Amino acid sequence: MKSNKKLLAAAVIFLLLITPVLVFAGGQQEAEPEAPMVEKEEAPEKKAEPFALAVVVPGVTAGSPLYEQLVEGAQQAVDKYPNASMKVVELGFNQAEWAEKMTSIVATGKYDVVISSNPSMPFVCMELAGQFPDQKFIFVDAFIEGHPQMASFLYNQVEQSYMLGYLAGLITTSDMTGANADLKIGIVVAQEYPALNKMMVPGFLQGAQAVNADITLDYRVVGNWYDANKAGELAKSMVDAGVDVIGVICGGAAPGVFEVAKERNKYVMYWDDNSYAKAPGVIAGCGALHQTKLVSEVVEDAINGKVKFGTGVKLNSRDGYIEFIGDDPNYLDIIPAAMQAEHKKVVDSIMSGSLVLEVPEL
Amino acid sequence: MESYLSMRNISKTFSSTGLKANDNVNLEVRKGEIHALVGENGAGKTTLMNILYGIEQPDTGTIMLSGKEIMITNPLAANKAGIGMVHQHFKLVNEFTVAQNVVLGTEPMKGAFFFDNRKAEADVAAVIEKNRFHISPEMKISEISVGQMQQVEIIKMLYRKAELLILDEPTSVLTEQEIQRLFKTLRELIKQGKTIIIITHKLAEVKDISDRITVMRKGRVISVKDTADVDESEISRMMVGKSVVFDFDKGVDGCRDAVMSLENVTIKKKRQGRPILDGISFEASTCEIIGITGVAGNGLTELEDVIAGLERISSGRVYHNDQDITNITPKALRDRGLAYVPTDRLKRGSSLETSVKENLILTTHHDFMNSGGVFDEVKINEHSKRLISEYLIDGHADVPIGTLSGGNIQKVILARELEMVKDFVLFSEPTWGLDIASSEFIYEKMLEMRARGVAVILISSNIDEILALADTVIVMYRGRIVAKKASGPELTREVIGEYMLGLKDDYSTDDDCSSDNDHSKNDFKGEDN
Amino acid sequence: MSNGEFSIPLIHNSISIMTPFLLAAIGGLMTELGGMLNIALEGLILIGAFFSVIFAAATGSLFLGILLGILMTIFISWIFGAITLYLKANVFITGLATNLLAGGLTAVLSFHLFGTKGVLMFNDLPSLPSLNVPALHGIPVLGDILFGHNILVYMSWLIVVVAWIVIYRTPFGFRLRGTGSNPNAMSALGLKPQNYQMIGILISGFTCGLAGAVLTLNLGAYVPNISSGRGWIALVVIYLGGKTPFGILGAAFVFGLAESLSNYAQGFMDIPADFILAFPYIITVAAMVIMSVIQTRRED
Amino acid sequence: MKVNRSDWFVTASALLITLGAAFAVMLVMIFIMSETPGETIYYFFAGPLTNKYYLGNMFNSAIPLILTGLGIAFAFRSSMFNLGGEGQVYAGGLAATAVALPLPAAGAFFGITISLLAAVVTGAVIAGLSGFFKMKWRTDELISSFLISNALIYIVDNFITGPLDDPENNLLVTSKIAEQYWFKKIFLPSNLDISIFFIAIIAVLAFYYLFKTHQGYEMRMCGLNPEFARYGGINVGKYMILPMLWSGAFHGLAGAVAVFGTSHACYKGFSGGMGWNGIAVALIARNNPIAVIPAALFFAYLEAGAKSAMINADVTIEIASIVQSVVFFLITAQAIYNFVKFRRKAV
Repeated sequence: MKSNKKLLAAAVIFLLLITPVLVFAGGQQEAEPEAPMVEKEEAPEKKAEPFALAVVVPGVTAGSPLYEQLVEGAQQAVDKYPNASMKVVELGFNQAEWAEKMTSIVATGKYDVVISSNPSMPFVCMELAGQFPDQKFIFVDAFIEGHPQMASFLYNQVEQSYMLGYLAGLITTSDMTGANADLKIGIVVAQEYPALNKMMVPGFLQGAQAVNADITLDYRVVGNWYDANKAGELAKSMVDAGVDVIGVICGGAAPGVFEVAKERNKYVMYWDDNSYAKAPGVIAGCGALHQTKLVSEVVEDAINGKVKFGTGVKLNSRDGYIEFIGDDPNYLDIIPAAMQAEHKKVVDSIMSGSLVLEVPEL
Repeated sequence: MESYLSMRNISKTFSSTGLKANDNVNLEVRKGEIHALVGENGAGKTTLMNILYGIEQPDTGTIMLSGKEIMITNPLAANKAGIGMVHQHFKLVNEFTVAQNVVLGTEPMKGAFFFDNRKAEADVAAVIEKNRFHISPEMKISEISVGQMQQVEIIKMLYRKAELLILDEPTSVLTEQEIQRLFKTLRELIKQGKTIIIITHKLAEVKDISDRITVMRKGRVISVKDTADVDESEISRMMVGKSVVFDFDKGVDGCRDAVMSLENVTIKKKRQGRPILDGISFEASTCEIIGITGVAGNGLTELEDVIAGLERISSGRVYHNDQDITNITPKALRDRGLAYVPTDRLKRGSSLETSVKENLILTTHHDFMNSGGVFDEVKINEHSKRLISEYLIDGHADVPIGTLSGGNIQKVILARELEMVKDFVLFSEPTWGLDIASSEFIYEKMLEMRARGVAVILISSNIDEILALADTVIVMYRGRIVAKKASGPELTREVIGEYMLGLKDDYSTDDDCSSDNDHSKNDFKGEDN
Repeated sequence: MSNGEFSIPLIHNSISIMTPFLLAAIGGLMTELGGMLNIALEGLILIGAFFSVIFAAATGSLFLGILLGILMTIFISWIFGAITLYLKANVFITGLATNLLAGGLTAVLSFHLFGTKGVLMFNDLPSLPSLNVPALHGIPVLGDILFGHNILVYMSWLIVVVAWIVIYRTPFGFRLRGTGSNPNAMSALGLKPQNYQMIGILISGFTCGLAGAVLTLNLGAYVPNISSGRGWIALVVIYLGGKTPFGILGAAFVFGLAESLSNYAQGFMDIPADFILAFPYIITVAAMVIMSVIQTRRED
Repeated sequence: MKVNRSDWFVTASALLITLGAAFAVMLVMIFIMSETPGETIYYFFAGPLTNKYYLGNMFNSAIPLILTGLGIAFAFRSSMFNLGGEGQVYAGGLAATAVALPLPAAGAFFGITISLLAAVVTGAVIAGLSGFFKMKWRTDELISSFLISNALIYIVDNFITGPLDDPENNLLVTSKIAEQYWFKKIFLPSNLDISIFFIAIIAVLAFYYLFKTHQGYEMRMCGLNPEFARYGGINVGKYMILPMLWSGAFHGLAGAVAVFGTSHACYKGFSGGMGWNGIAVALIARNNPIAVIPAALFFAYLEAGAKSAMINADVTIEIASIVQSVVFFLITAQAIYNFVKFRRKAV
């Protein structure tokens, strides 16, 4: 019992100590509301208005091509303007903390514009935008229309997935060395999320079935973004089940699939980034989103005050931000010329707008 | 005569408690003698021996062995110098065999890497043979009796070629017969040229076995004598300052109503041929102390657990005041008023990290609630204060009970249990390892209970205790009652001893008897050769 | 579709899945026998995974990579052991601390050495050699199951055997068990229980380093958090295996089989993937409860 | 009393040594990693206290930690190990959300009460199951609670992204609960809500329950020495289940409070770390319910400092885990206490 009294006393003293801090902090805040800590170093030699950009990565940059490009694109734009500066903040994988962390960033009041990339970000920031009516947001890979503080740009992921799916369909029906008689393709995903379920997986299957309507999709979930060995084991079981082309949308876990595909002489389809070099001879098709370009342009517009907030733009492949990488030597090596030509036809029809693939309601 | 071992000016103060355990102690031991180190609990005997064995380091003082000063920094160094110690509490690994326990730390090797179990068993068998122990090296510790465990501890030291053997309270857990066996072994060892120091506070044993005596009190040496020159009461006077003899009145006649009765209580376990308890029947009645004794491993522990409601029985009945209480929960039994002082006072009888105060309310904590359902601290404090003074407990109510001495822990248990006595109380090995003064205190309380009309059950392997206190004596052997006798002059320790060893049996057919006696791994086989 | 033809690859794959569990569990067993619950396995695996692959990439040699990775893991386990044993800290908390340290240290180092906290790909790394004995491969079923794994798989089996020998046939194992069972018996003989516990912890560093190496050298890549809870499962495996090396081998196989089964099940079972992902844990807890039911029954 | 005060001193000094060591490691790391070490240190240590928003959020993030810490303290006090905190928090959050969602128009009091009740019961049943297995068949509760929790995480995931998913947004989250259920914010603009007062009261009540009631006494006795408890007539089996029920209840409540107070919807994986950190909080607090409050605040402070440093300066969040690891390594080190004690004696 003694020790508890002791600890009770400790607790009380701790709370007493913390109270003045609390009161003090509150008082200070009231005295100068919303007083941010001004960046002292930014002060000298400024001709133009200083522009501060927060690049918010909802997750972890490394390992995610889109986030890497987000940071890179923003950096390219900011580098062009000496009055512009940027800060990258990662929100981590716990979505429940995103709103709070986002608020912390906005609450500093340091940033003219916050840019982020994820279909969910408009929703995360909605409430926050109300609290900070002067804060401007730009979202790429997301869609929101009509909010005066927000501008958004959505990729037509159905198109990219369709291109990859069509190639997968061609491969599985071909007599390439790794292809088998089963009309089965596969996809390994890290976790399920709306853009995946509504655009990417259906687009992939649709593309494949455009080659042969009997093709089926073997769809498997790793459960997280990092267990590469588990992804590899899943890939093994898929190959055993007759799959010869595997799409991977599983972030850090992808190397597991590459390794198995290499061992078993199967093919991998990769989204969002030219990644043939990550597993030469294994990645047979790569889509790419030109997020670097998009972000760089948008940020430049933002610095020059030219972004139209309140709009939502849907970007199709003919806008030049979505592409199938069909000129990589790895691709040219793996895929027979005839098949390349056949695939190119479909890609071209999408690029030209003759094959229209609608973005569903997200 | 030249000293073999001499410890000079040894002082030791424990930093944690500030207690001066040894104060300028000198000890001289001659080669080939059995030297008894006697004194009450807390006199500093064990500390002195721990220093000799390298478990503790003295603050000052020197140790000379065969005329050379030696530094003993740890038990390994002690072993190397030829000193071995058998602790009061055995330090054995239950999962290991006898041989494995003996060789632990100095294992015989097969090649450079492998432990040679066969050689270990052979080597240990040789030691056993040479010293005429009766134990099998391949048996597991969990399968052998307490007496045998002690043999293992001794074998351990002999295997390490100990020339000087320290035995700390070796007889406290042994039966009369086992003690005699032990003494025989010790004399045998002396014949082989070994030297023995034996720590004890049982005066009869001191007289019986030792050549010389060093008496310690409160960390100092009081006296060194040849055993032949002193008698028991003199030693006792030196130890405690007064002479102690146990001689109690027996119970009053009449007033014998059965309080608790057992009928044919039997415990059978799967995969064990023989029942652990086999048809136990007796009654504990008011105004009576019923003493139950036996060699460890013959069912005393299980019987204790059954009476306390901690072990379920396979068949038979238990009644309390004519109500069937067979296999009721310990809680229900407590609610009926069972008071119980257990054998294992450290593990079962107390919660060492808990304060004395909280230990004192274990069985009665429901009575210390105020109207709001919260503990009434004032009431609890008064309660513990009263018991501490009433039971002469040397310790503060708020300190963890584990910081108290063994005797005081037992008094706390006694205070708690006797506070709630209604009509029966169970004592199991109540004075195990306690000094004379504490034991006497407990005996007085026990007699007080009997005088109050309480039925007292005393389970004890200490025959002296049984003879001094019990009105009826029950002897257990291999899970069965082999004798039930009223106390009287004809009931001597020798008689009880014969029953304890299964040499006599009042309750069995001849068949049973013969099958009992040819048990191959019997500890006492070939006892008298 | 779910019939005979799957069973061979299914079992083959459960063997590769079980290897990291098995290795970590054997190391954990050594601390467990010394009387300590080793929560740190998870972090140690991560350390082993990170360092073995970056050392392998730096030296260009798988062998050196494994060796240095293991040394690094042993070093971290030494910190864990030293603080626990010599500063007498709570082993559970220091275990958690080791896991935190592993996560932090690998991320910080990765960022400093490679400029990223993300996936590190080392495409030039040779893959782990696998063992193929054509003559024995011909044995029906068994040959298909037992051969064609990478050498670390066979090494893990060897380690099980060695662990058995060490535990039951050497003085060290003998004293280690003594320590876990009754440290007082050890100190009474002048043997320091901490020393044996420390060696147990260092051995767990060794095997966890190897377990980590299996995870990354398999892929030629490091992914943050690649241990993915395997250290915790290893802990379960120790208990499930009754704290004996061969018991652990069996338990690890059961878990590997459950995991493998769930991987295959995703292909043909029409229930949400989440439920299938939960499957190995449900199977294991069910196995555990059933085992304890049987044991209680037997004891009564 | 004299003895007491010196113990006090020893505890405080040992704590200071530990924190000092962590601080030193922190400084070294910042000097290695940061290009603007001064700024980083300022934001790490002062950051959480200089701004109302950070300060409030720091207190807010301590709320679930206090609850999980209490849950673990209850279990540990009874020598039961609950390693399933993560899953229990998660399932509790889900249960509360699942009850609140179909009741968009109920009164705030009624809705909140039954939602929290659902969370508490869910958590309690999950943890209680491990206690039950232990009592009935001696199944190791440490392992079983961990495994059950791991399985549950996937199952809860499925509910969040499946049946309860909000089709309106692109997050892995359920729909928002009705606005009248949201706990009142008391320290705007931060997320700190009114529940912190209730949680503090709960901690005090927990203390009273554990140390002043007979059930608490029996629970502690079972934890300290089960044989002693059984001997004393305490139903030990009951205290294998009861503390687990409490433990699970606290965890479930933690999940519900996190949802109703902060996120207002059940996010996939929102409980990440709450269970584990609860163990650390409880052990730092030496399983004392009241000490759990400062321990949780300390923990929240470390996290908030790291967040603040990450957002305002140039270090990565992992620096926090390294500093935390140093604190964990040393916080229970007996040798440090003995060292201080010894030095004190020598003086």
